Amino acid sequence: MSDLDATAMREENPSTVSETMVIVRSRDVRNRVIEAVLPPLVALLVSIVVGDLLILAVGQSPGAVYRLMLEGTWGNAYGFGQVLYKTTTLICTGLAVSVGLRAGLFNIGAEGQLAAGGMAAALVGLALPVGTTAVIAVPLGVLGALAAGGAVGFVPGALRANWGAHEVITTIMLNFIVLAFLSWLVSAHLRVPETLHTPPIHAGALPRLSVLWNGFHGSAANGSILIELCAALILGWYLFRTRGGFELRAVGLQPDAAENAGINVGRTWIRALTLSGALAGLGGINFVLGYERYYEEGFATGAGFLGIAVALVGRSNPLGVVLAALFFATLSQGGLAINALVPKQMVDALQGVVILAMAASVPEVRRLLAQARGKR
Amino acid sequence: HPAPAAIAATTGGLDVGIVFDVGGRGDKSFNDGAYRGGERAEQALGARVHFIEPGEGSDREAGLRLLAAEHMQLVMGVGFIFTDDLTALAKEYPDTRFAGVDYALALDSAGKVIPPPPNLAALKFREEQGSFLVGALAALVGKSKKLGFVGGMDIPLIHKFEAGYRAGVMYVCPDCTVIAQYAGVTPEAFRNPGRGKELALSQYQSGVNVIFHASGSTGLGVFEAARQMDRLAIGVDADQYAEAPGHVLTSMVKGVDAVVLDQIRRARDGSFHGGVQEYGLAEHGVGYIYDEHNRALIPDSVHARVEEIRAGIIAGRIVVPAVR
Amino acid sequence: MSGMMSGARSTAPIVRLTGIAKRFGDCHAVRDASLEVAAGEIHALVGENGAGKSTLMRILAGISPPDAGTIEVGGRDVTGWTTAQAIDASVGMVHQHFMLVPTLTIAENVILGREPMRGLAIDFARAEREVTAAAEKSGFRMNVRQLVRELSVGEQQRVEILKTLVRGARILILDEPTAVLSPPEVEELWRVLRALRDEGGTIILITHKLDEVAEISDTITVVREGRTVARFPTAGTSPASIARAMVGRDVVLAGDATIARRDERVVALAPALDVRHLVVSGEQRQRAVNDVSFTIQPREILGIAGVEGNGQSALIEAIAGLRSVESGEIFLDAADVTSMPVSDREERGLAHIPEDRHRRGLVLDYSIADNLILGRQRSYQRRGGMLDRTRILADARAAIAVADIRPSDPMMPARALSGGNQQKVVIARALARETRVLLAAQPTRGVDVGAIELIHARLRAARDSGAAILLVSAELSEILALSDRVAVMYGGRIVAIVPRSVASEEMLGPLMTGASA
Amino acid sequence: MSLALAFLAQTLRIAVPYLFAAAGGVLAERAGIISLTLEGFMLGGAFSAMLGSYWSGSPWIGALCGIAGGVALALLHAVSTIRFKADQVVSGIAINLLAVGLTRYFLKLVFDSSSNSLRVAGFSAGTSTGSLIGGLLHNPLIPFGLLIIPVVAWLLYRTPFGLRVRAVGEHPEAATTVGVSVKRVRYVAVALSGALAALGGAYLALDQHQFTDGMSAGRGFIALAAIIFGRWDPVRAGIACLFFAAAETLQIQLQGMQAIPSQFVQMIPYVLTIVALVGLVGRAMPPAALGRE
Ligand SMILES: Nc1ncnc2c1ncn2[C@@H]1O[C@H](COP(=O)(O)OP(=O)(O)OP(=O)(O)O)[C@@H](O)[C@H]1O
Ligand SMILES: Nc1ncnc2c1ncn2[C@@H]1O[C@H](COP(=O)(O)OP(=O)(O)OP(=O)(O)O)[C@@H](O)[C@H]1O
Ligand SMILES: [Mg+2]
Ligand SMILES: [Mg+2]
Repeated sequence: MSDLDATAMREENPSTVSETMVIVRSRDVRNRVIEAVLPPLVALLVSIVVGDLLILAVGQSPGAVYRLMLEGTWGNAYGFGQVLYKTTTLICTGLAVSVGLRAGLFNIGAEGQLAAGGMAAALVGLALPVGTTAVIAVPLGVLGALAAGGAVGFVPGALRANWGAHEVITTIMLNFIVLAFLSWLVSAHLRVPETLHTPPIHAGALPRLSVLWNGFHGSAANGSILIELCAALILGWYLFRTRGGFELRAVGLQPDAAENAGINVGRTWIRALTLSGALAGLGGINFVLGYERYYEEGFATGAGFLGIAVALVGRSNPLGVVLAALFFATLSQGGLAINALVPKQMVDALQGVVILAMAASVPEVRRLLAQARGKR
Repeated sequence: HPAPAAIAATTGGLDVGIVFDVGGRGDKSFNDGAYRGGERAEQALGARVHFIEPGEGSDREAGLRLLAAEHMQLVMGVGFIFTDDLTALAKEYPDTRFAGVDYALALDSAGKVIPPPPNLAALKFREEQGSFLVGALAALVGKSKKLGFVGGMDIPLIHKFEAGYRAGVMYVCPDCTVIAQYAGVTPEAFRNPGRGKELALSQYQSGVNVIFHASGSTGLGVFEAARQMDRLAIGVDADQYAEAPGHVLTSMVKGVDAVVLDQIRRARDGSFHGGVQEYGLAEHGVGYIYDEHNRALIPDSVHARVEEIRAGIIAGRIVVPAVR
Repeated sequence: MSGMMSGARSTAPIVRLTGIAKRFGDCHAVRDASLEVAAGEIHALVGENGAGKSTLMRILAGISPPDAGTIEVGGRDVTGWTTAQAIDASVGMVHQHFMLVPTLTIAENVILGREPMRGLAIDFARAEREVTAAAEKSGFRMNVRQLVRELSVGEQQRVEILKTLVRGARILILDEPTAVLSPPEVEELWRVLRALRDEGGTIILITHKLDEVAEISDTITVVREGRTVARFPTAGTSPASIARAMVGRDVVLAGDATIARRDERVVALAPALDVRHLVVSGEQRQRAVNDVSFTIQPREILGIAGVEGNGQSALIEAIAGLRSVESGEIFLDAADVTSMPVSDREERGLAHIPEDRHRRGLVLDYSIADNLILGRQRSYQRRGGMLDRTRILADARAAIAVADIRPSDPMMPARALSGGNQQKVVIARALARETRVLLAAQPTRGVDVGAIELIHARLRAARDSGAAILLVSAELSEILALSDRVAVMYGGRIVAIVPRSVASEEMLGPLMTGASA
Repeated sequence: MSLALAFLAQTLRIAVPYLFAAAGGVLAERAGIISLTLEGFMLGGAFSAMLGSYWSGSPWIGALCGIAGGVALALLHAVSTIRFKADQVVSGIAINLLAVGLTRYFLKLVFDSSSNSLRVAGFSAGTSTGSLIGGLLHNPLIPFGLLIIPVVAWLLYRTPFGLRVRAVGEHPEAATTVGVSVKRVRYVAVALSGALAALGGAYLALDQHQFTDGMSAGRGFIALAAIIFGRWDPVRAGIACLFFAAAETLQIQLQGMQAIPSQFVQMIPYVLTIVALVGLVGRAMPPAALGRE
């Protein structure tokens, strides 16, 4: 199963296309644009068709449902705020899975890492004196989240590097272990009676976006999205501009060649999964420091798994991940908006359809383009 | 302002919004109870009830907010998980009535209860009282010194059921033991009937004759085990007799439907008021089922004894613990 | 175009390909190829790397359909047939890259696709009986229950041939069958092929070794850039003239002993590489390398001859630091590097041309430029961990020019290069920094004559500028052409080390097969 | 029943869905198709088995419908990965999400419930005495589940189809050159994996007499872990399934004692898995062409 990983991501564009001074023929540019744009369009089309069928099955009009979905997500500031909030967590888990894939590893443990990060942020916040300014509290919380997620990610990395234990299994198992451990922490030490969450943090935290613009009023969107976007930028820079990223990707693409080049493959795996875990952990601040200001059991549910989808649809590219996160967040929020007309369960199915259509159309479009190129 | 995404604009009449807990409609438990309450309000009071099923965490607040912005006469959240969202929204919309089923009371640093906002009714059920009764009933009927309990997620709310049940068993049978097991530590634990069945089978095989479950859909596996082993199980929240006729000794029912209907009526009559409202045995908020279906399973003497205990609890002669 | 072809034979050809074309995306692998093979002959197909030989034969064997042209076998138009149909018509192919499933047994590999049945299950007893019988008939001795991955390359090739014979092949296509064989194994192969021909079988042979062409074939067809450009009887041609027809110019052939050799000097320098009593465990066998000792001086090439699978790979990997050593020591310029990581060895001037360029040599999805710095990325690091892209590209352009890598676009992914050009990238990288010791494993495997010439020149240049080179090659001619001393490895041991002046094919051949010196 | 027998019986019951899914997954993985999809196949199988039983009133027809549901999802996966060459991991994730979404959607549509279906006809109808044999024959899918491993091992190692599966997953080009259709072998292998994993799901639904949202509860992933654990050999994978089931049983039995916090007891199977993976199994070599075209 080592190929869960290695094949999961083939680098499409050899590093840093932007810096090439190669004279790129306009035909290539056009093809590259087609290759980037067509699959999502096909996926959208297919999911609309499937969506129509599901909507018609409950006797509603697809047009009305889609309009409602758009209105409830991008059509108003509050809905959009909710989309942004959901995007934020998905960016993190998506980036986390991406880093793993780039190193040829499949991190299925983002959910546990996310939860651990959230818990750490909460613990840091609770440990700080009441009223600590956000300027101090937030960076400390961020560090805590990174460290906790990284620690959870480190374990499968070390297990893989030193004992060859396959990360797909160990990350799945660690999910259960970490969630159980966090549940014990909450129930044995931090619980607020009759709830599933820790006491609220009274140190400074991240402001909601409604501080910036009133229109977001009441939505959960908060300042952590800026931190996550920075994380995406830094990750892109790291992967494609630095020596560390160069080595990490080499290990992911061809571990034997990397080893031959003097790169310590095991250490790179550990580094990649630790980084992956840290990124997932960072996602915890969205809920804990930005939204509810406490750790609540179950806040991470599903975000790890959807993060895999985000990474895959985003082609493990930080920019792609951000866009994919936005898309999946829109679907998720859209489900709530259309609930009155169609069971929201429809969007669960549509998520699968989108990914499937996307996965199938990417190679197909590439094949058709190659065919067309040959005809000329 | 939040958008009027899903709810048609309303003019006049009685509009009520209800947001479900994760299990959603069809959980054969308290979400269904709330739904029934809403339906009865539609029939009896002519109310228009809007239901929302949220997805993940932030959807809960979003759902409540959607309803509050629509100027519903009453906005309800079903489940303790809504506590903080309701508190925040009630402060933000002081003119809207809110109600929280299973609302969890927060304590201040001195350990005193922080009262909910005045426009928020905190509806609490004394599950431990009902659990106490079914515990006593189980011990009296069980013909075994071992009694079983299957919980869903291992959390304080479910511990309350366990504590009452355990105390009830011990009250009538001091040398009995209670085997208490939980299906898991994640929300999945409320919908893993396969696990529930195995837990119950192993309890039955170790000599338990009656199992009380408080585990959502997981409990459906407990009923399957009771059928298979020809033993008894006790339902929770709603009358679950139909899940395994002949094998459901009784159910510890929470009157969610009655309470929901009651709150909607108060909203219409103008008698709605915020604050903590507890529904125990005395208020008929909790209870146990004794009807034509299970009468054959419960000897008259036992029924009389349980009724006696019930009177004792209502009168305050018996104090039921709410924690393990 | 048929004007190019020499007059037809008197007998009707058993295979006739006419106007075949095949395109892969942008690449016209075969443009307009025609081929006539007479029944009962050994027909050699020669041409540069990427000329389209393999593609043409794959089309004949029904593995991929042609875009244009017709295929006739035995006078029947079979254009567009499938592999199964080709097999049924007695056309069998032994591929350049073996088409064997390593985790299956010999018998399973041979019967795959046409399994003898008993009830719903495979009749394994019958299968093993039949395969053993067929092997004996061809003079192969093998245990048909052995897993293919445990076989040496020569044995694997026998299984490949057996596969086609068991299927009743009368027309046998062999794609570079001798690339991995020792001289005795090659002789063995020729024996089998001649026997087959004498029974009326027809053989089409692809090879880059022109002396072989001269030795074994009856007729030669030359392929260049997807076209069949010449066809002539073997009798009366020389390797040099064939090479000219292939490349379109004169080439210096490696096998020619005419190469100016440097003087045999008595060197008394300290050894650059000193290996002492090295023991390395292998995957299957307990000791892949068993008590091996040797030294190499600066400005010296030590060639290791030997049939593949006798521990050469493990030896090279152990010295490179890719495989852990059980006992013994490795000194690089008098420093003990036995347990040093790869990167530290590289720091000390060790360079490695790995035998498997796809797996170890290149990151196929990286650009040529990135592949050229792989392993030296540290020296392109600026402050803050950034890689200096400008310098990387500039250096890549220079290296591409020196090594004659085509195409010359440094941003081209390595995957899109032909095997020969990929190898040039690997070698350019290995020689890019000052090299004290160069480990060169099969540096010209599957590479055409033009590229071989260039690669050999670079190795000699490296030697002359002071490097110590450990050369492992399955090509005895290559060993003899390059080495200053020759060692023979057999069964994990070095069974002989002799100066080049006394080494010859006749002398080394028996040693390689285990005959004691 | 003695304690040991009870333990054994419970282990076997818990193992049944794992065994079905792992048996199917081994076939697909040996043919080169990654079986991240087992979870989705199980869930889909559970739902369609319930639906079939609901409409027909017969658990046997339910089981057949379960197989049909699993095969339908499997064919979708096969078409996307084999015909359209979609990345197998991406497609697998999509199939899982699709299974979750479709079962939820149709649960809502048919039963107007977000959680449970109605009670349907299932296998464990009557009451059982609780003897080991009685308990295991109680549900006919249990003996099937215990037999499926030898059957798949026979299929894989003794039949032409199995030989071709092994060849295709290891070296597809080699299979092609001897006229074996890689695509056809993979289609069949994936369809079989769908059918078998779906039977595992059907076992869950028909044993419970109803469908519950998300009732596969991660069992497909455990089955995949068992496959890797068993190094892609059906018998070893079957043993791994039993091992996981035994760890889960241990967890259930230990929990009654309340000596340690239940969270730590719940961790036992997962910790054991990691420990065993580190200590016993070592480096696992997957089929060489796994995940590749
Ligand atoms: N992904 C790809 N994109 C473009 N071209 C490719 C790709 N993959 C393979 N090729 C083509 O395939 C060839 C590489 O195949 P191969 O290694 O068999 O070359 P070859 O001509 O046989 O050379 P050699 O004998 O040296 O190996 C290149 O010439 C290249 O044009
Ligand atoms: N599957 C493929 N995809 C893309 N291009 C291919 C493929 N197979 C072959 N080619 C291209 O066709 C050309 C001819 O390849 P082929 O393997 O037939 O050459 P060859 O004459 O056998 O070379 P060599 O002597 O190196 O084996 C190659 O240069 C390569 O670019
Ligand atoms: Mg070739
Ligand atoms: Mg070649």
